Amino acid sequence: MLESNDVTADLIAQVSAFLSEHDPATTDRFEFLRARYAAGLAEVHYPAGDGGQGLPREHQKFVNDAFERADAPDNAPGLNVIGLGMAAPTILAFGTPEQRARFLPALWTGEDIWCQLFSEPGAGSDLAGLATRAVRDGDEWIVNGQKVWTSVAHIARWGILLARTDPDLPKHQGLSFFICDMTAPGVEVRPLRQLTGDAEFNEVFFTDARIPDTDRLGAEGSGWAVARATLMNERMAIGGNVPPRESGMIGAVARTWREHPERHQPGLHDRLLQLWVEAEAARLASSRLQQKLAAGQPGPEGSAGKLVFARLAQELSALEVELLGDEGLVYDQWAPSDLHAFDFIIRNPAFRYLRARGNSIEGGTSEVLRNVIAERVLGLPPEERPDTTVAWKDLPK
Amino acid sequence: MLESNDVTADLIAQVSAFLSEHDPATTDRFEFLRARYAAGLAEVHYPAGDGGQGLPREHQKFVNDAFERADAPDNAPGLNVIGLGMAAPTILAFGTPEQRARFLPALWTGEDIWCQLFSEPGAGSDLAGLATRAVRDGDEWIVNGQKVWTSVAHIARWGILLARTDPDLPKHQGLSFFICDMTAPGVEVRPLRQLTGDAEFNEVFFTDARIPDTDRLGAEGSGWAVARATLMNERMAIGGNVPPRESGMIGAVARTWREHPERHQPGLHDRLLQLWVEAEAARLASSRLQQKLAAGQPGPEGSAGKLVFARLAQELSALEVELLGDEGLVYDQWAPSDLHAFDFIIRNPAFRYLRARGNSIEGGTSEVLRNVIAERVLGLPPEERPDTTVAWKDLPK
Amino acid sequence: MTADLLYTSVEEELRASLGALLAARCPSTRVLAMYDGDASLAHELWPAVGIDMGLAGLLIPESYGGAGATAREAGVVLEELGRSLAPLPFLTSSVMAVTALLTAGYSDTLPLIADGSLICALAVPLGSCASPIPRTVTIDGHGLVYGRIDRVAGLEGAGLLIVPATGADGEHVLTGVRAEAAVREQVTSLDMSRPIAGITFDGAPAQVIARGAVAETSVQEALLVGAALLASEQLGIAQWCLDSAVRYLLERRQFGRLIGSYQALKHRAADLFIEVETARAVARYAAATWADASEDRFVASALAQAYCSEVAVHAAQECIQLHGGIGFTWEHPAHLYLKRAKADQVALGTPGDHRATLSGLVDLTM
Amino acid sequence: MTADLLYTSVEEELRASLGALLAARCPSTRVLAMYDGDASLAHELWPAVGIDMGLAGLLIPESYGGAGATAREAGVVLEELGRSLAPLPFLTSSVMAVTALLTAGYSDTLPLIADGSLICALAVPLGSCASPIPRTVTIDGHGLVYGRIDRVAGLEGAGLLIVPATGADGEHVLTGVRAEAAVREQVTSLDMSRPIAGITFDGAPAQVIARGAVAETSVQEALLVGAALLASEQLGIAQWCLDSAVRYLLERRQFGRLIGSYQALKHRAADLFIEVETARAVARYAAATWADASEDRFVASALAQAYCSEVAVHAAQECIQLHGGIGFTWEHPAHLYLKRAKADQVALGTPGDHRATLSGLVDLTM
Repeated sequence: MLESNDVTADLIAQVSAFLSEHDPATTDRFEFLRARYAAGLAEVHYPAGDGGQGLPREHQKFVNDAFERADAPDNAPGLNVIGLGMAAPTILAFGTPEQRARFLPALWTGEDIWCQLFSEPGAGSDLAGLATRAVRDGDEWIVNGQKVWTSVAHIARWGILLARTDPDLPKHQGLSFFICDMTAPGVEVRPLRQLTGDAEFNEVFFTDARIPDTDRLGAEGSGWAVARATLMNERMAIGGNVPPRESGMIGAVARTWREHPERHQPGLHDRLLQLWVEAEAARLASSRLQQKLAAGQPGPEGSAGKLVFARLAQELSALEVELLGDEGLVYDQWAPSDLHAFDFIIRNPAFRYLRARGNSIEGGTSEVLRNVIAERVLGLPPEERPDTTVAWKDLPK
Repeated sequence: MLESNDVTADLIAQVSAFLSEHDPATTDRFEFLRARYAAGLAEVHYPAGDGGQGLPREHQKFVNDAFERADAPDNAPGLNVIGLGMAAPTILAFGTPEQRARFLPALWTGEDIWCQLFSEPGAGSDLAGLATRAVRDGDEWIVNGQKVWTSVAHIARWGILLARTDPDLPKHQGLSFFICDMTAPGVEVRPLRQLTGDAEFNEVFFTDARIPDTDRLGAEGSGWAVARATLMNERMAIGGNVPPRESGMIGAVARTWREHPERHQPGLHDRLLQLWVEAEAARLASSRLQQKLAAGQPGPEGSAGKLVFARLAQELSALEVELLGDEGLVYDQWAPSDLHAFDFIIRNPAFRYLRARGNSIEGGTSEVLRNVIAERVLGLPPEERPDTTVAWKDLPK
Repeated sequence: MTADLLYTSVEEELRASLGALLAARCPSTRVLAMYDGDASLAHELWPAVGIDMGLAGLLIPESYGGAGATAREAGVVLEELGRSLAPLPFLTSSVMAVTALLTAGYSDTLPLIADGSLICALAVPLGSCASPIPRTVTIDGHGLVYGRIDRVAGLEGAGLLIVPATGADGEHVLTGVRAEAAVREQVTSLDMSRPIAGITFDGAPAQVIARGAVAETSVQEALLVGAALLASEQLGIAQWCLDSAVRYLLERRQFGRLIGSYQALKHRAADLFIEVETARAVARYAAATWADASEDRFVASALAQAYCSEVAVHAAQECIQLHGGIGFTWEHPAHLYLKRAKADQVALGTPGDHRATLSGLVDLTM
Repeated sequence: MTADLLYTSVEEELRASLGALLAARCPSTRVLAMYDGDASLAHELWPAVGIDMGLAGLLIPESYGGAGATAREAGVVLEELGRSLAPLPFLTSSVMAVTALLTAGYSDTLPLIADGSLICALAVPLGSCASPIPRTVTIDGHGLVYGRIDRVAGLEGAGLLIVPATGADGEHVLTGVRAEAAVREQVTSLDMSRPIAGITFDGAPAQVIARGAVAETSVQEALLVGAALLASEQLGIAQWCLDSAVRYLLERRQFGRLIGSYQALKHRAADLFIEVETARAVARYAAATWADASEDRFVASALAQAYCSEVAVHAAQECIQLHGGIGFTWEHPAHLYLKRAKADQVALGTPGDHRATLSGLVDLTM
């Protein structure tokens, strides 16, 4: 503990020294952030020379706090969730020193937004079945295919791309992982409208798009291993802090209940209380999971949290509309809005009801998550998989 | 229609003639019933010479009504459900003339009670996996093994038995169907106590029990086809008449609700109403199914009715105990009682709660019934079956 | 209970011809366009369905130029309208408004409805239950009405609004107001395939259709028969969702298998099938009780809404979930059914409203 | 919210030693025998658990000879008692009666409870909630009590009954009555592993433990801490049911496959796992709030019963269903857990009672 305190003290001292040289009030935002990266104060658990100092992750919060106290600009992590949460850890784990130096600084500062090019119309839960082809042509790869459910693709500078490089191998073995320049010719981004009317996501079409082989991440054919690591980071990122009681959907519905005494009915009341109980129980369960992680007892139970979150969001938002009767049918706008999914609280109950349908689909369907729990936690037998040993090209599509 | 009326009129005339020769007031009960069988007035759809006249089944009710008007004894069909509902149709369909003549009269009159020897501890849903062996020894078969969930075995004179006659064939092909003398040496019946404390069912143990080959029903190795026909009759028999509104479990709970205003709570009220709605909806669905059957549009949807019945019985009985609070925990007796499952209404809520747990297991688990609906009604792919082509003896047990 | 819960051959023929027409002329892309402001489908479709097929006057006695059919046939029509989400004023005009007028004994407009030259709308909020009768409008001594009614359905193309109002002495007065005399304010709603709007009357001239108990009963009957038959629309929605989901389960492969081979999905499809078949019995029963003027029709209406509302919503939700990502897109029609199903759940009373009604009718009170 | 929801190493050790003892000395066959009238298990087990392990006085301060532990450790004990269905007076005497006496500041009997020479029982119906305090017994001016209390748990072996009574002026009086002074009438109950009985007092001499607000609070605290910790018992039940079901899924074959390979069953097991882990967080939180005398303990108690009651019942029901026929037999222990879980669901208030309590505490009123 003493040693850890020393490390923290030293980091805070480094921040002070940095701030005395870079006045946040007068320095350009990105210039400030680039300097912070160069000083190894971006993320202390990044390696030395790559924005960090190779320290345990828990020290980072002291660094962030120190910068925040000085009113320094942050890297707006909410705008580059995929870059920071998924691309960066993958590049750190699998990238060459050149790749780390080339991509990480502008990623971390937020100058470059990143997106993820994994899912396809034919490969959702079964990601490894994807069909986007990358064919080698000298020092380059020529990519053809279609990706879907790509958020921020329209503003992204780079994407992490999983593509099939050898269709003659079984599905998991013929994949490679690339960093894709979203501004390259042959990469076309089209907004994908969803049932809310919004277009939070995009489709991305590849037509003879070229990627230099130097932008491959990991060995040829090792794409599945790299992608699994990426997705593991996604699952970790979904964890995070436990919000206070009556946060999120239960908070919205409880507020509606309190504001509409004229719509109270005994049956709705009991159902609301049941859901309140379940929401609070789920919150305590997340809290316990965070404590387990903090105590170094990780587990795949994070899937459970997402499953429960989705079910509760759906039941609560459904209840809210029913509670309001025909008033609950009012919708703000069908034309795509600029708001994001996480702004759902400021939109209306009918929007929340629709948006929540996606919670049990996006980021792993509830069905797949139940399989994960049954197999990895409870040790029940895996599903029959007729697809793992056959050459990808010979699988029925 | 006119013709049908003629048939009915003729049958009623036959009954009158029969009654004038056999005064129900002075004739011995079984003598009367044997005579009725001999006169072809037992079941008009049985063949001539075997208690019937080969007429459509719908005429039977007029015969029964005519006998009832005359205060004639009936064959107490409630006491020989398996005999009349399952054994008799199977014997009629697969039995030799000798077997029909030998077994059917005393079966129909109720002198002989019959039981069914199908399920085994290791073969429940997967009935065809059964292990009871019948080995040929000259004109006889020597039977060893154990059956379970056999109701009325302790009072039965005969049983219909499914046993494995060739373990070298795949499971469905090595079975034969026998009529088993329950009084024969080597047949031992032991009551099987269930979680209610009662012993509605029995285990039956076979130790070198001998069955003459003349008591085999259908060809050697055709046991599965015969058993399927038997079970089809069971499913038909489960259908039957549609009871009035608020029959069965919903009636019991509604009465408890009305009798205990001091225990009313708004949440319980809404749940009761929800279940009332579901019970009444299910009743209408059964009614519609009966109308379809009557209109000659049969289907496998009978499984649906049993599924819903089980779920509602379980939810309603659970609600009743909760509604009564600790008063609902009172139990009448744990020692086995003489009452039957269908007397559940005169027992207490805690008994109903326990007994209803069996509704989703006995006569086809709810899980198997869902598979049946998914595969046979909706045409979804069958479950993977690694067991259908391998010799039974080589299957993992 | 002797109601016939099957479909007669006449009903099957009606279903077949209407179904074929809607399959050809009401593609889901046209329904989808209503969400982006293109309401042309309704105007094109009604002449074919309402006039050419004669469904506008289905429930109007032959003496007034109608088809003289019963709630049973109307139920079959609504099943098909639900299955296709056709945005037509059948429920609002041909069922509910006609029932109000027939009950009120006000026959003047019936021939106009029957021949398709007039569409009527009962001016009540979409979520109205039969009890209490919704009244937010007053009629003064000069026969002028004042007030506002929120979220009314069936106003597109309607010429005459049938407006429950309160007379000076608190009396129920059922009035008829020309649509032009009301100010209409369109509402952006979850279900754009059945648009709703607020209407305001500021001294609009009204005919009196009925007064007192007759006025009250007329509105009640309209709302109750609406509730009974809305169940058939919900059945049609649920049936589409089941069919669509099963089709997808037999088409989509993941992990080398048809997803319909996964037992958890099979079981959910089986449960949905049971719900849909049960809803069919319930909806048929509700229609039959109104066709027969059975004493049980009040129970049957409440039962129908309490049960079929939930089935339609559940079916639509399952349809989207079983489709996975594609079910979440704007392009796939599943969401159109979800939106209608959710709107129908609160239309003419929520399931909770109907359970509360039942509790009184079947002696299961708090 | 900073409560520690994990188990400390001391708690894990307590669990391990108690679990090992119960695994050896409390086989399910002995619990089963209680249904056929053999209650010897309770008498044999309590000396080992209550006295040798010192759990009788777990919550009693060291100054009175107890272990001076908190609700956290008591929760761990109850998890193990739930997992084994051990028929011991720990909840009734060592938790609830001790809490009532400690709150009342009545310390005379505490050393006797701590050394195992006295078992106490709070004489209230099993289904009692903290509000209103159940009182059906009166105490007269001579210190004699009269009246009847139905369905009281924890009477086996109890020497002293702690009886909430009404004084002549309506005042709350908490009294102590020797068990011999009451007439006990055993009840055949769904859960014979926690027997219940009616008790009648016909002028039984009583000591006064507390009067007025102190008497009232003492009973309330006993019922509330009981509700909080009963959740740990329910967690233990649910955990056993999950473990047992998963074991069977990995053992039983039908149609040539382990039944645990059927996806519908896998998904149900996964859902049950989530419920059990959630119940663990809820039960741990409830125990922690009482250990810390947190302001949130009233919410935590109601939450614990509203949630964990249902999980235990659901787990027991699923355990039986996933076992198929064998789960329906007398021989298999699953039904013993179902019976306890169902009895625990109504014990110390039904989930509905606790939701009603919550509605006031969290400002979600009708």
